[in-house]
Amino acid sequence: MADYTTDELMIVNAARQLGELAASGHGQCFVGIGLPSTASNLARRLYPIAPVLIYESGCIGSKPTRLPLSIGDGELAETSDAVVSVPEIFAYWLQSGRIDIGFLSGAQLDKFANINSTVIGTYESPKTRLPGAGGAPEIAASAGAVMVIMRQSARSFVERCDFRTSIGYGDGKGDRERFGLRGGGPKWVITDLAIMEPDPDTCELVVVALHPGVTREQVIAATGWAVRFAGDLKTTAEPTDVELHTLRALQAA
Amino acid sequence: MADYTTDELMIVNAARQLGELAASGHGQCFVGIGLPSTASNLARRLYPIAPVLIYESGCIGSKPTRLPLSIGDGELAETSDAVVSVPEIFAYWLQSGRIDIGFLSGAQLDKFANINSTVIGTYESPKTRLPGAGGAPEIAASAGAVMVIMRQSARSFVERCDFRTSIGYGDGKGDRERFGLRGGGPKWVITDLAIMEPDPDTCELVVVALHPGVTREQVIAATGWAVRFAGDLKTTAEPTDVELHTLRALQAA
Amino acid sequence: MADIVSLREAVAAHVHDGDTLALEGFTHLIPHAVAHEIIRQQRRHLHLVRMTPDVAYDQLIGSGCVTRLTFSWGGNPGVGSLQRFRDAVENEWPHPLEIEEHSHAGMATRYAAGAAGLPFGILRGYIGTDLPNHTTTIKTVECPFTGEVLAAVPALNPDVGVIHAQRADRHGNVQIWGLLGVQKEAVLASARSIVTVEEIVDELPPVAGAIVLPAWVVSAVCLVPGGAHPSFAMGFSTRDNAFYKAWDPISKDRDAFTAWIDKHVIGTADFAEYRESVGF
Amino acid sequence: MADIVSLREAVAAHVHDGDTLALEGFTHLIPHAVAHEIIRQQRRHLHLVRMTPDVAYDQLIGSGCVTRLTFSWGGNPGVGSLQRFRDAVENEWPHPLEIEEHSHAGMATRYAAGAAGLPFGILRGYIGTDLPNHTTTIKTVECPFTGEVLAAVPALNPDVGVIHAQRADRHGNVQIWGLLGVQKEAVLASARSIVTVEEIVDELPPVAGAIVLPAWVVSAVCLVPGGAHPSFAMGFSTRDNAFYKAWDPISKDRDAFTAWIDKHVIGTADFAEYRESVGF
Repeated sequence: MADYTTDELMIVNAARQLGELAASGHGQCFVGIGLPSTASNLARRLYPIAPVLIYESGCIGSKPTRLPLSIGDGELAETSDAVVSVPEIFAYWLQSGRIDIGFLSGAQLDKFANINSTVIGTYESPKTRLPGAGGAPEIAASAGAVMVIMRQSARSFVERCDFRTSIGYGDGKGDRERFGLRGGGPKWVITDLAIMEPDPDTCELVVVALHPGVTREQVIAATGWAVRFAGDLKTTAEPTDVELHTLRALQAA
Repeated sequence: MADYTTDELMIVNAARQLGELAASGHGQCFVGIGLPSTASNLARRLYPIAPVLIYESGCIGSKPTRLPLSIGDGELAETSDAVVSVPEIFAYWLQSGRIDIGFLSGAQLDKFANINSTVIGTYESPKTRLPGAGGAPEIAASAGAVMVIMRQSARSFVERCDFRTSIGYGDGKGDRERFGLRGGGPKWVITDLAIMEPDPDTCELVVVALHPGVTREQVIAATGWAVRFAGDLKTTAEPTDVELHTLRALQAA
Repeated sequence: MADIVSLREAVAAHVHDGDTLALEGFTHLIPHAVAHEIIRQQRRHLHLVRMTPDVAYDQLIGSGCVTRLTFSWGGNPGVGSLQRFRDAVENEWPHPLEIEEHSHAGMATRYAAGAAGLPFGILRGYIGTDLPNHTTTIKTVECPFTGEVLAAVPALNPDVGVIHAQRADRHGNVQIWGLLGVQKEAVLASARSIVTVEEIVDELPPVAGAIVLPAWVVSAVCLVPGGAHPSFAMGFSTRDNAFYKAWDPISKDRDAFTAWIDKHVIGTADFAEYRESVGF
Repeated sequence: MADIVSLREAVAAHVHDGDTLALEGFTHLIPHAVAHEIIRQQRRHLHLVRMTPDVAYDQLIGSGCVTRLTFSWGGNPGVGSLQRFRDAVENEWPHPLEIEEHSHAGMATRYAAGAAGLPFGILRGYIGTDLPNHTTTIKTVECPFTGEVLAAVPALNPDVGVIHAQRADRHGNVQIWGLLGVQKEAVLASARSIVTVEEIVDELPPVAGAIVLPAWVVSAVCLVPGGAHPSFAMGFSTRDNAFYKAWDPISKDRDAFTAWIDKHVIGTADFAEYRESVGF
């Protein structure tokens, strides 16, 4: 079995989840740039029933031959089934509830899977000014389900986000319903250490699987809240040679 | 001077008015099918600075080589500068106030230039069910100015429309402002007998010009309200050979 | 994901008695073949929605398939009245027709809201007209920033959206060009959709002015060459203006209409036979 | 009707101190050349609007042209932070920057409302986020039919809309294809507009996926080949990803930034000279 990095573990596990969703007929994926785009494009190459990649730049059914640096690379438009305007992609395609999976990342994630991509510190005098919301708030609100992919650390996985840019489960169970949100919210948080899922009773994120060689202590140390572990805690499967070769070829292209 | 019909007089005079508007830089014309389309296409052929023809089917800058039978003839799309969706033509192009002239016709017109294209008789049990509103209500509301072209008779030019499909001046001066309408309303009503314009003080339509050979008595007999005539009542110029030949060639094509 | 099936199968599977249907097409690409198949399969109590109900809807109404019509302009474009529509409204033949009447701008706004998953849409419309006195689906909303009062109309979300398009590929991706009308909105606003096409190809070649509806928003794709007749498909056919003119005398007379439907629609197995019987 | 003029003339005529400007482009077709000319002509107190402020806006902000920014995502796409934007927000350098922050969906809705002549637009957005606590231009409106509460945002109507496009014809009709972003809306929502193009031709040839903005909705058309660099124009250039990466260290340091602007923008007479000086 080849060596691999924790980033590769994270990306491969996200791609596997996308593959399962596509196979079950829920493969319309609204893809953020960066890690989500890398994992989505890996899934497109790995699985016969591939996810349909939709980018906020208006690209529907993109099949890029190489990883786009930005959500607006020409490659995306040239390889799409359809290209629509930005107002249309948000109104007719995302808001309408046609998207199965919203695939997001962020700078901070809290225990109810709310995401911060706006500021570290206070809004008025931020310690770090981040790029901001982009498409995330409405992806988090309207997608059938949300998958989050983020590198895990005590600084980024926090008790409560400094700023709530995109809603997960708000302050806990029932908030999404209270807000009248149509999307299902975050179902999977995939990190470089583990996979978390919301507790069905509280919507708090709990660790359901550790990556090979990762200990509970590592995860506890890399989580800013008193993180809990599922009773039947699993270990994710080692990345296969095919998964790793495909990912590396994709990133090298 | 060639013989001509009263319809030709009506169409030629409407085309002249459009030509003047286009020459003064206000030539964006939202065109209804039938008489408005015929007069607009005539103006496009007669004047060096031609009106820009916009059809509700989404055609912007159409230059049909022959008269379209419907607002959706292929000819219109094939000869347009741009073709947009129907939601877009109404929202981005008409409602936004980009149209200089809304060019309408109808089954009934009343003395305040309100138009009926919905029903003759009552709405619940109509004597005659007409096609309905189409694009007219919002053309009448949003166009910078409205030109109406209609054959005149005591049955069609009435004191008050059986149904108000498109607003002219409502019940008189001040109503458009009260309704917050952005368009300027009907400025010219061109018939087979005469040209009417709203009285600046009352907004009631008054006859400002008679076509050659038409008497006041004919107009009075063909108007369902006590129609008034301008102090300086004019007579429209005879159609020229060029106007008539161009119109006939257009209708023969 | 779109199934590529016969039109008979598509209508049998997706169109049910009592459904709300939008067969859209703005003069161009009107799905006549689907209207005929609905008449053949004798669907009843349909609520038809369309901006510009024309000959296809005249045939559905006269055939007794329709109990309700939501529309903004009902006529025979360039010819005049829609005789079966008028007979239904004026004389309740073959039975009463309930109507919900809007303007084009209002209907376009309603489709766009439906496609966008919004409960309503706003426009500068209807003000000063008599339409709001007779149509209950026209209300107002106040701008929370300027205080301006605007017209509000509810989203349209039909059970089935039906369109005719030039092409599909073997996956069911649909390509449409020329006058686009509200076809994209009608499909995206509907729970199910049927698309008839002129041809099915391996790959959709790029076409200027074309849009593509991905297969995953279409329920059924049916190969029906000429399926828009007497309307047209840019690049494949031209509008049969003579047919629209000929329809006026046929539709003016109840017996002539019924005879025409019996012979050319009920009396034919499918659209191919219809083409032979009317000879185009 | 569009005047075909030099970029210098267009900016001098249409961009004034204190104007609200939208230089739009969604990664593709970003009007960098116009941003540079605005820096050269030293416009001040501008209110910049854009969904995705990136390097061009970083340069305008760092050059002291901007007092207010309305946006939804401010970063260097695929690279990271926008350093001059951060320095302005975090440290008020070169002076304070007032920000009005939305989501992409909200900004797109605002442009569409502006293009449509509506005072506001509605969307399913912002709910449950902290944005409405800090942005006063996010309110709610109730659906008059269902009672649902939706987010409402005011229309965007800039003084000047600025875009880069592939082509114009000699009348000033503009043709754009590839990723279209919100460019059409930005032009239609603005009181005036400047369009830079890769080429000016006698006739616009049909192009799949292309839209045309008629000359009568455009104020000025300027021939500026490569005018989107480091962004790109599909069919004419590719995205200069290396430049975006190189911008990060340059923009991190105030002196390095100022030196770069002095040399390549202030120190060049026009975009052609800029191209030589940066060598692309």
